Amino acid sequence: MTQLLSEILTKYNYWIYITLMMIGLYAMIAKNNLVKKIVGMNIFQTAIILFYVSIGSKKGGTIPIIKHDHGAASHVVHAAEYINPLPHVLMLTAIVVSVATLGVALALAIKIYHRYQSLEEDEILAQIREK
Amino acid sequence: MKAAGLLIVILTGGLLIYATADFPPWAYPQSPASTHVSPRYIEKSIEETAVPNVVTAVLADYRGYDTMFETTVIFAAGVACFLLLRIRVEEGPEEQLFRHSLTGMTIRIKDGRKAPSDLEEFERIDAHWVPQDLIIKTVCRILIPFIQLFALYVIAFGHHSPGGGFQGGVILGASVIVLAMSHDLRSSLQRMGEKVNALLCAAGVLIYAGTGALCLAMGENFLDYGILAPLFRCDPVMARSNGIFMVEIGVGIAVMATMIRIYNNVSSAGRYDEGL
Amino acid sequence: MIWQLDLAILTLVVVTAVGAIYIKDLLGTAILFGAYSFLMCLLWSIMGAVDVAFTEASVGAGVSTVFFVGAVFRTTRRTKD
Amino acid sequence: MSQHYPVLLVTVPLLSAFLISISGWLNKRLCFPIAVAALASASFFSAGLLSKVIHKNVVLYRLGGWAPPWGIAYRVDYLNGLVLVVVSLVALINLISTYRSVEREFSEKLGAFYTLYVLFVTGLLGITVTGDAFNLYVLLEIASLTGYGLIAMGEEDRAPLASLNYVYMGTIGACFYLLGIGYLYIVTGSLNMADISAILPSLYQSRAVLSAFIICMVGVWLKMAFFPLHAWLPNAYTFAPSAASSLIAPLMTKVMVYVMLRLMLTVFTPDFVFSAIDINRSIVWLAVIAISMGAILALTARNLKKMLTYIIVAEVGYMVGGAWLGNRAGMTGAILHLVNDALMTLCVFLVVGNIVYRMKGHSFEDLRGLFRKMPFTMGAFAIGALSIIGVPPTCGFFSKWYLLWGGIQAGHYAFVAALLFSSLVNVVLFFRIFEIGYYESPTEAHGGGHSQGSIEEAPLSMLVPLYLVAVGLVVVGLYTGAIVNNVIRLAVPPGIV
Repeated sequence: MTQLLSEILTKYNYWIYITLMMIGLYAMIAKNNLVKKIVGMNIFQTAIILFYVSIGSKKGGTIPIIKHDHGAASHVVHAAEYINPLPHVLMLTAIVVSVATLGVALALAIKIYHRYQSLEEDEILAQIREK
Repeated sequence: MKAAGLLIVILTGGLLIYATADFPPWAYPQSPASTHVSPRYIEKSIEETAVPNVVTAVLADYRGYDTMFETTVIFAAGVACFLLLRIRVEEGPEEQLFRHSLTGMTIRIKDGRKAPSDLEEFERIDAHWVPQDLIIKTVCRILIPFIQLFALYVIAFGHHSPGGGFQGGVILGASVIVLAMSHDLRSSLQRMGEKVNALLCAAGVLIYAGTGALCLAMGENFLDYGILAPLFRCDPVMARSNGIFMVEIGVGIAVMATMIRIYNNVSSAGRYDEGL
Repeated sequence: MIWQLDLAILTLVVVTAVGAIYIKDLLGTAILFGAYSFLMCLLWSIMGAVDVAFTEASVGAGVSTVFFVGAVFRTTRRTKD
Repeated sequence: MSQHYPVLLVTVPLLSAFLISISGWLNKRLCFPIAVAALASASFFSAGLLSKVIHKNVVLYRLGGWAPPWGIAYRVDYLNGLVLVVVSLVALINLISTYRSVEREFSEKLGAFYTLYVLFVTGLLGITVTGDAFNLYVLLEIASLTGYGLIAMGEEDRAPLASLNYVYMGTIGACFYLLGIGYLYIVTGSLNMADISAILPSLYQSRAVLSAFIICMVGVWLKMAFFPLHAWLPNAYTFAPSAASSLIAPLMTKVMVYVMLRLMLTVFTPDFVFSAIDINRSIVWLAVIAISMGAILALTARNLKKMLTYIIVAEVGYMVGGAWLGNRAGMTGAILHLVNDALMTLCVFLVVGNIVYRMKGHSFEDLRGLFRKMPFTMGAFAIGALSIIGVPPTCGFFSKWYLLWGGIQAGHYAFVAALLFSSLVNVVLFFRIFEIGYYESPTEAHGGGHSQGSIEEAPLSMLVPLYLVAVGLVVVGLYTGAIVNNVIRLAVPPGIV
């Protein structure tokens, strides 16, 4: 029991990211409204970003900006003192990708709305079937 | 659909939870992620690139190639939004509203008839125009220069503090979007027209890829800024730092222009006449 | 790291995410999504990812929300679920 | 100069895309020539790379001059050298062939269309050439995002919704891939494919690695439309504009098959995929279902383009099944089929493009009497159809032969039966089309005032590239032995027997 509890406590960030990801995935599959699905998609993507940021964190590390004095480049830097910067870099890219996808998805939603006057998937499909 | 969705979610969640058991504990300093590749970035970034903000150094130098494509993704999104939404309206929208600024009366012109462009007291307003926005307008007008100044600071100071081309570019774009929201889309389009905007989009990414190609032309690998040292008149390490700065400027321009472009297209549904 | 603060933010993140999915008004969804992004940004700055947090603050909580609001204005606020 | 080929291959089209975007605003007539020049040079570089790989060995390139696990590296070997040539050639031929239909459909937004076109090809080339797992994700997003935009410009009524569904599914797929890479990163600490595969053997028992593998595979399958995850593909490809569908249909799924092969062969290595975990037989069963369902769904289609999209779903099943058989013949068949299927799909989709250009539609009613009206186009269609059915000496026969042989060697007779069943269904499908096109006379509504029997062939600029592809199908078929011996045999790792 205590082992399970410690397992949960030491990895709670991972549990939260799984929860958020499942919320987003559920919204994308089960929701009927196109914009709601887009929101779900964004939650899904942010959850993955949270996961990556969690990989990067390091106990006893500070933010990855090296303390330096002007001119003294010989100052020795220990990797253990700073948080792992690589996941941060990857996630900057992922955030950019997510906003780009968001822009295109919203543009498509607007285009669909102008054609069918609705954002509900079932109503649109019914209109398509009528023809 | 809901039941199927729930089932998929539970299955996926189960798989992810199953895998989590074999992860190293959270924030464990000896985990492979913290000991294999990343220490070099932290220990060597000042020595090799003269950039104290390791994230910037990795973003624009060690993994600069990723960032070039990241900027390209944004550029592609801007082009895709334009391709999808932009409609050229010759006859104008169905209905145009004009407000007489002295009396506050509103006239309505339908079916693309000729608008009173010669009358100076009339100003064009949006369909859902709200009269009481003097405070918002004034505050935004005062704020915009400071927002832009901050954005430039973020771009320029990305080497030493959080920030960089991407964040600065978004803030710079946001300043124009704020103008479009507080006044209207037409006044922001007067400041930055569609064509200028589109050219800036391409120019930004072109600066990035061009810097890489310049390194190639000077005989080194793509994006190897060290070779640019003679151009900047400094040693190769400082040249890397300067190369990163050049690239960040390109990212800033591209991101700014694309954010504005997506906003313009989305908020006016491609008509470029009435915004939010 | 103050664990009470951490816990509060984590709870709020989940609450806003669920709220954004379930509220029956798309404008509300957009605003709640903005709140979600902002809380995410706080979470990341707690975890030391300052650059990511900065980006999320400007992109997720800023520009994305504006895009959502713009799209909702150009379409409709009505939603069935 | 030649040591820079790997990066020039990607960056020349990339830079050209920006130039096209600029010239779209300044001088529209320049867009097409720049695009042709960009893709022609990409074809040149990819051919150069392949010959370099054959004559020397694996080509490595360090971007930014940083050594691999720290920087990003490009790595060209036999497998992706071959795929690069196919991708760049298919894109170039399609670009030239669809010039007129693009001019007609996108006269206003020519610059934007060609920008996205070239960026899409850049994305695919980048996916293929890269040796870095995360770089692959970024380029995957470029290819997908431009693909969404291109597809949505098709039929006004249906294309945007089809494209939005593709956005949802595609994003889930890409995110799953990203998540899988994250799992690999958390246990290995590296993003470079070669480096990951060097670290992995000690971790084969880890649950995280197994999950990473499954998640990556599901993500890639979503992107390549492997059967239960194929829902986005038929509508997206059917309603896309013809210039875009004949670009995306041959390439996107094939490149994703390549990504799957790359993950199986290089990142996770055959030791893990076929020995450490015991799932390959069940995956082949999934492929059996995919092939059968693709064939059955194709039978229900009442529209030429939709029928072809379901055939793509079945063909994806061929390649996944062949790759997971776990023996040399199956893997060879999968790689060979990847090449052949790209050419066959290009051929039939170019035909559809020609038909749409003349007849303004692609339902079965539009095909009546088409053999008289467009004899040359339909002649090429016949070659493509025979190749998809698998009639010698077209190339489709040879790859199917390898796949069948692999199935027999592995003792997986259901896979063999599914292949034969799907070939049989293809015979039915295509002979139905031939029947409609040859015996039924066109209705007046579609004849549109022209006298019956007169030839209304597509313009020469569309026919010549089409015949290039059609002849290519036979030539590739005849040179199968050379391709297999010189390239594919060496692309399959020696661990697979």
